[in-house]
Amino acid sequence: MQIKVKFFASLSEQTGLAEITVDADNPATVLDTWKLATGDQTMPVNTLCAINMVYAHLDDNISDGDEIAFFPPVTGGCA
Amino acid sequence: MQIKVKFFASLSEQTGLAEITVDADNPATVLDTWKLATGDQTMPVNTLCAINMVYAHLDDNISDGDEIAFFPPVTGGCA
Amino acid sequence: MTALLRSEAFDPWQELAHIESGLVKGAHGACASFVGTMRDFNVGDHVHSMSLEHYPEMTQQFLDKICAEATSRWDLIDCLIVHRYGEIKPGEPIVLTAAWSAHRAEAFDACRYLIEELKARAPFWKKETTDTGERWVHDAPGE
Amino acid sequence: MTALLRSEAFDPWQELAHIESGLVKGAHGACASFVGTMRDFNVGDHVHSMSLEHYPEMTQQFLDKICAEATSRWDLIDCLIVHRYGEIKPGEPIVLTAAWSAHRAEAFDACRYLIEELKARAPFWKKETTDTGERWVHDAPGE
Repeated sequence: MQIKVKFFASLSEQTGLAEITVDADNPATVLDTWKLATGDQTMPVNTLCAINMVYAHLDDNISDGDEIAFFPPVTGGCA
Repeated sequence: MQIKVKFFASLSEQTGLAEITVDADNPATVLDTWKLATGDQTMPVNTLCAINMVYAHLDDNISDGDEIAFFPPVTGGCA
Repeated sequence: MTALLRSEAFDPWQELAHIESGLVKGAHGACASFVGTMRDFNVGDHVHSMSLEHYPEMTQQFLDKICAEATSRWDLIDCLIVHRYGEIKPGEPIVLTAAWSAHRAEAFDACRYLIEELKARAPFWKKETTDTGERWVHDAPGE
Repeated sequence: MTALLRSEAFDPWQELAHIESGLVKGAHGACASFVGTMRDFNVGDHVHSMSLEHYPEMTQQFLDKICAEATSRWDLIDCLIVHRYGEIKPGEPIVLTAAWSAHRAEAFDACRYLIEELKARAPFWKKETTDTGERWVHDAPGE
């Protein structure tokens, strides 16, 4: 399956990746795409993920054409 | 004692009084000034009072030169 | 701390911008504000206009007092109350409360405190003119 | 319901005035609003500037979603979110949330809901430039 994987903020700096397309087996989970995209780098604790821009869990299954995102805890808004 | 007595909003309309100066005995209470000023009219329930612009009780004692106010429940602000 | 009584219509957003222009830039992280506006209906009736009576010296003292209370209770950089009196038309702002702080919780809590205290105890009385004549407003509890 | 992402500095009071100009006069009695502004200090350090990264499509969807949630949960006439991204200087507004309703409780609760949900879950990440260099911000719980 063709899966687009995005990394944001500190997670992008740590992995050295911003956006990459990987070819995943079917079935596969969100965590599988992390391993494929990063070459099995250790995932920082508190890493959040989304499937097609909706918050997801690492063990959720993915589908062909999905956009998967990994990012650190969010810090928008204000004081 | 010379006491200035003020009435506001519906209480002013009901008593027919806006501002009146009464000559009260010493000691006297807030309630005594109501009776003197209104000619012993019945006081509506929920009537509020102030001595020198600070909320007071009907049985509080008053002093020469005080400004006493009577008014209905307040309705400032907004919805 | 500023508490203002106004006989003329005011623009709440201009009032807020004016206060902010006097604050040190970068010092506050949060501003919570509330604007109460005259509605054209109440208790099922169409309201054409409203007259807001007050007890001028006591009102000013009371508004100053609750600003001081909010400032002592929360860590505020500034706070503001503006309140109309006299003749008011539907759609016109009646009251503005605002609080500036480093953090949002203080700003929200102080802004809400100001409007709740004002509503519960500030000596203002509303008289509405509806299709059926004039009437003094009696607020329902919790309204 | 309006949720806007802005790369340029915005004036929160003008944004509020603009939304109100489109509302029916006399229909709403209450507007609660909140403005979060960039401070020039954080965790004891002087902050010169900030860069706010986001996940554009997801951010827009998320802000639209919490506006819809607030509107279904409270009886609102309108609500608004404006959020900056990109380079931000101290003193500039970062976020604005607002809710219009007939009554103040709904307006306050909805306005607060919007900023709390946004802060907890909207995909934004702050990077500060201080005297000692750049750093990603990690919010303390409850901040």
